[in-house]
Amino acid sequence: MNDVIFMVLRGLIALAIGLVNVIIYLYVERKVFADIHVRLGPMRVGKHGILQPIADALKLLLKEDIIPSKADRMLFVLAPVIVFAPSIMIYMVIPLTDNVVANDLNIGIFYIFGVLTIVPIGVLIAGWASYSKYSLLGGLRAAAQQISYEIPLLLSVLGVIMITGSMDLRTIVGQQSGSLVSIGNIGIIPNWFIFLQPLGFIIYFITLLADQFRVPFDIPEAESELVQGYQTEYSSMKFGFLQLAEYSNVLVLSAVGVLLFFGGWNGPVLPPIVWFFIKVWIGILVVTWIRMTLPRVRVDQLMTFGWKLLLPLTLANIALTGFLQLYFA
Amino acid sequence: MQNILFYIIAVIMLVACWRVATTKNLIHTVLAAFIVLMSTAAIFFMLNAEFLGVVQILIYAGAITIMVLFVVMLTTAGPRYEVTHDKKIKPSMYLSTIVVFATLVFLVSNIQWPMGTTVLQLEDVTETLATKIFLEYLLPFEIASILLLVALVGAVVLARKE
Amino acid sequence: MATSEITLELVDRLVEKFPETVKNKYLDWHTLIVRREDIVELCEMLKSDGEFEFNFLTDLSGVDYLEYMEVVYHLYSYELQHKLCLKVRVKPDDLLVPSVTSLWSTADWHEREAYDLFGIVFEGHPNLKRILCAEDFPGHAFRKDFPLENDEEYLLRDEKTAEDYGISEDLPS
Amino acid sequence: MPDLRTETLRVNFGPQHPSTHGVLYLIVDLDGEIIVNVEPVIGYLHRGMEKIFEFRNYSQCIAIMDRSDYMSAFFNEMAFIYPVEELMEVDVPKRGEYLRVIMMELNRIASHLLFYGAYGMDLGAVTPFLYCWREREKVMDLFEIAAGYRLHPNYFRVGGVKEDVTDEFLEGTMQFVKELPTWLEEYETLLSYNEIFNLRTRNVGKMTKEWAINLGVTGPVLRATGIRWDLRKTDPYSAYDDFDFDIPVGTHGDCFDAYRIRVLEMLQSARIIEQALNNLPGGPVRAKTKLNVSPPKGEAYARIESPRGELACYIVSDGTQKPYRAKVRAPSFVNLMAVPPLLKGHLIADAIALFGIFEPVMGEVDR
Repeated sequence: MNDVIFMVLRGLIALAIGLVNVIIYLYVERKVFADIHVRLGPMRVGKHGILQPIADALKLLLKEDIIPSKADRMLFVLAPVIVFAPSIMIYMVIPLTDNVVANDLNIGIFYIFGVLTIVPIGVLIAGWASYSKYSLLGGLRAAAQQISYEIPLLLSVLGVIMITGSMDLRTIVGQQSGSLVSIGNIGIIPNWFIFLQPLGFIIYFITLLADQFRVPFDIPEAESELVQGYQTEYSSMKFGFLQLAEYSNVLVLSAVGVLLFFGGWNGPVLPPIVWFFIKVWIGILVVTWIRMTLPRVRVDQLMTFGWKLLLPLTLANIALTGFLQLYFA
Repeated sequence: MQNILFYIIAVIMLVACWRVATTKNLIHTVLAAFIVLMSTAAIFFMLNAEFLGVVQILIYAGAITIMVLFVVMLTTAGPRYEVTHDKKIKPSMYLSTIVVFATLVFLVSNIQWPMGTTVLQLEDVTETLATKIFLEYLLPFEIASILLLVALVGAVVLARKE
Repeated sequence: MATSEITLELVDRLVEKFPETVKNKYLDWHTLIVRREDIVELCEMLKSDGEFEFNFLTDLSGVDYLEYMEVVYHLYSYELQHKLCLKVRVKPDDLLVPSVTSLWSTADWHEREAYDLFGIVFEGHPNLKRILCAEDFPGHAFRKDFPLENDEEYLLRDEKTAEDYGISEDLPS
Repeated sequence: MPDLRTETLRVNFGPQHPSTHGVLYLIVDLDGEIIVNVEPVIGYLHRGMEKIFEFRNYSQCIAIMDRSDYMSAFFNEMAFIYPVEELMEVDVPKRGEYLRVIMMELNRIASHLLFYGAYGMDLGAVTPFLYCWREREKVMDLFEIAAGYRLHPNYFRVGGVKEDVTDEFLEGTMQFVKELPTWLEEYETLLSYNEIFNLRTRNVGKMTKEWAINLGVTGPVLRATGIRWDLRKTDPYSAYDDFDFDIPVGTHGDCFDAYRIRVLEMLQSARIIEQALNNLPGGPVRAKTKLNVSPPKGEAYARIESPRGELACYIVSDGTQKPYRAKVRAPSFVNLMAVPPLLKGHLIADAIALFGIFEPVMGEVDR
C-alpha cells in the first residue's frame, strides 16, 4: 500500500513541477513579447506584474462559464479535458535528472508521442461540439495539421533512437555525457546528439512549432481568419484549459528536445537539474521569439511543406543514419 | 490492487462498449469507441506489455479515431446528424450479436491457453518484437506493407476519379 | 501630362450624333445633358470610340433638384487624359434610368447608392437593392423632401419602387 | 449513396471580427477552405454625412468631413475644400499651400504606417503593428502641435490653413522625415524580406490593368498593376507642381506589389516634406475670405490622391452658405466593390491578404 501512496505522491509532484513551469511560461512569454515590442507588459499585479498569471487564472475561474445553447454540452465540456490530459500524462515520464523521475518508463519517448496523438481528437471534438462554423473550421484545420505533422515529428526522433538503441530517456541522456571534441581534458563540443543528428533536430524543431500551433504555423487559431479557431466559443476555465494545454505541450516538447538533442541535464559546474531547466527555458524563449517575429503561413503551404519537404527529409535522415550506423559500427 | 484496477477498467470498457452500440449520435459513438480503445491500452499496460499499450494508443486511439471522426464530420448531413435504426434490421442485429458472443464464450472457456511461466522483462518485449518482425518474419512484414501501399494508392486513385 | 478637358470638337461631334443632348459647361468640365434613352448608346460610343476612350467612370452621383432628379456621370480617360461630365435628368414621378453597369463594372455600387438614397431606379442593373441603409428603411434619405422629423405621412406615401418597374430586388442566384 | 456530398458552408464574416478593419460584414460561402461567393454588407457606419452637409455651412462641413476617412483626415478636408476654392476662385497663399502639402504628406505616412502594421497583423506578424503604431504616434504628436487635435485636426480652411505653424513643428517634422528611412529599413526586414511574407503575398490576387480600370480601382492597388497614375503628378493640385518626387509602380499587380508601393510612397512623401520644409515661403497662410463662406451658384468636381486612392468631391452650390449637394467619391467605397469578384476561388487565408491590400476604411465606405 505504501508503494501506491508513494507512486501517487511522485505523480503529484511531477504535476506540480510541470504546472508551475507553465505558469512561469505564461508570465515570461508576456514579458518577452513586451520587450520585443518595446513596451512594458504587465506591471500592475505584484512587482513587475509577477503575479499576473495568477490574476489571469483567477479571472478565468471567476468568469461566467458560457456554453452555447446549441452546443453538444457533454462533448463541449469534455473536449478541454481530452486536450489537456495528455500533457499531464507526459509529465509523469519526463526525467529531470538521472534519478528524479515520477515514473521510469523504458519506452518513454515512444510513450510521449503515443500520448500526444490524443490531442487532435480533443481539438476536433472541441471544434465540433461548439456548433460554430469558425470552431468547426478551426478544429478541422487543427486536427489535419497535427496529424500530418506528427509523422515527421515521430520520424525525426527515430535517428536518435537508432544511435542509442534505446527508447529510455535516461539512457539517451546518459549516452550524451562527455564531449565529442576535446583539447586535452577540456571539452570543446559536448557529446550532444544535435551534432550527430543536425537534420533530425531541425525537423524536430519545425514540427514542434507546427504540432503545437506556434507561429508561423498557428493556422488553426489564425485570429485574422478564424477568430480563435476551435477555441472561439470557449470561455472561463474551459478556455483556460485549452490555453494551458498548448503552453504545457510546448514545455513538454521543449523538454523532450533537450533530452534528445541537447544532452539533457549534462553540463559542467552547475547541478544537473539546473542545467536541465536552463536548456528547457532557452528552448521556450526561442519559440517565443519566433512567435513574435514571423508572419503566418497559409494552410496549403503548410501541408505542402509538411508532406513534400519534411517527410522525405526525415526519411532521408533515417536512411542516412542507418547507413552511417552500419558503416561505423 | 491490480484486481481492483482491472475491474474498474473492465466496467468502464463494458459501459463504453454498450454506448458504442446504442448511442444515436455518431460523434458520441466514436468517442465511446475511443474510450474502449484507451481502456484496452490500459489493460496492456497492466499486463506489462507497455509497447503494445503505446501502439494501441498511437494507432487505434489516436490515428484511427481521428480518421473516423474526420469521415463522420465531413460526410454526414449537418452537425446534428443522428443515426436511425431501421426496424427491419434490428432482430438480425441482435441475433448476430448473440451468435458471436456465444461463440466467443465457448471458445474462451474451452481452449487450453498456454500459461506463460516466465515474466518478460520490459526491455525484452520491444526487443523480441523487433527481432521477430525484422529478422524472422521480414518477408511477410514487407509483403503486408506493400499490400497496404497498394491499397493506399488504390484509394487515392478511386477518390481522385470523381 | 495633366488631364485636360475634352476638346470642343469632340463635344460637338457628340451633339451631332445625339441631337437631343444639350451642351453645357461648368468650370473646366464640358457637360452634356443627355436624354435617358440615349445614355447607354452614348456611353458605349464614349467607351469604345478611339477618339474618346473613356475607360474610367470615376463618379456617379444623384442630385435632387426638386422639379427633376439628376444623375451625374464623371468620366475620365486613362489613355487620352481627358474628361467629360454627363447628366441625365428624370422627373420625380418616373425615376427610371438605364444602367451603365454593363460598360463600367464600377457603376454597380454607385448606382445602388443612388437608388438607395434617391430612389432612382437603374434599369438593367444586376443586383439593384439598398446598400447603405437597412433594407426595410422607409423612403429615400437624401431627397430634399425627406422629412428630418418623423413625418408619418411622408413615410406612408405611395412610391414607385424598383418592383414597379419590374426589377427584382432579390439576388440573381 | 445519394446523400454523400460536400456542402458549401456559409460563414458570417463580421461585423465583429478581428480582421475586417471596422464594421465590414461579409457573407462568405466556403467550399472547404475555398471561397465560392462573397457578398459584402455595408452601411453599419452610415451617418448620412452628405445629407448633414446640406444643413451645415462650409466651415462646419470641414469638421464633419474629418470623420469620413478617419485615418487620413487632412485628405478629406482637402478634398472638400478643393472644389469650393475652384468655385470661388480663391488664390491660396504659397505658404498655406506648402503647409497643406506638408500636412497631407505627413498624413499619408501615418496612414501607410497603419496599413503596414495592420497588414502584418492580418498575416499573423504582431510585432510590426506595434512598431508602426509607435512611429505613427510621432506624426500624431506633430498634428497636435500644429492643429491642436490628433485624429480630426480640422486644420484646413477655405483659402488656406487655420493658423501658422510653430518652429517646434517644423523642427519636429524635419527630424521625423530624416529618421523615417532608417525605420522603414528596419521594418522591412520584418516583412518585405521575410520568406513567409513573400510566399503569402507574391502572385496572390493578380490583377490586370483592364480589370482594375473597369472596376474603378484607384490608389496603390491601381499602381500595382503597372499604371503610372497618381493625381499629384497627372493632375497636380495644391503645390505639388513645385516638388520633385517619383511614383512607384508595380509590375505584377499582386498583393506584394501593392504593399511595397505603399512603403516606397512613404519615402517619396518624406522627400516631398523635406523639400517643402526647405523651401517654405513666408507670408500669410490664409487668403482673405469671408468668414461665412458662400461660393457662387454653380457646381464643381475636384479630386485628390488620398492614401487609398482617388478621393473626390462633387459640390453643387446654390449661392447660400450651405452646399446644396455634396457628394464624396470615396476610394474605399469603390475599391471595396472590387474585392468580391477578386476573392472567388481564393483560400480564406488569401482573402485576408487581399482585403488588407485594399485597406478599406469603413468610415469612408459608409460615410
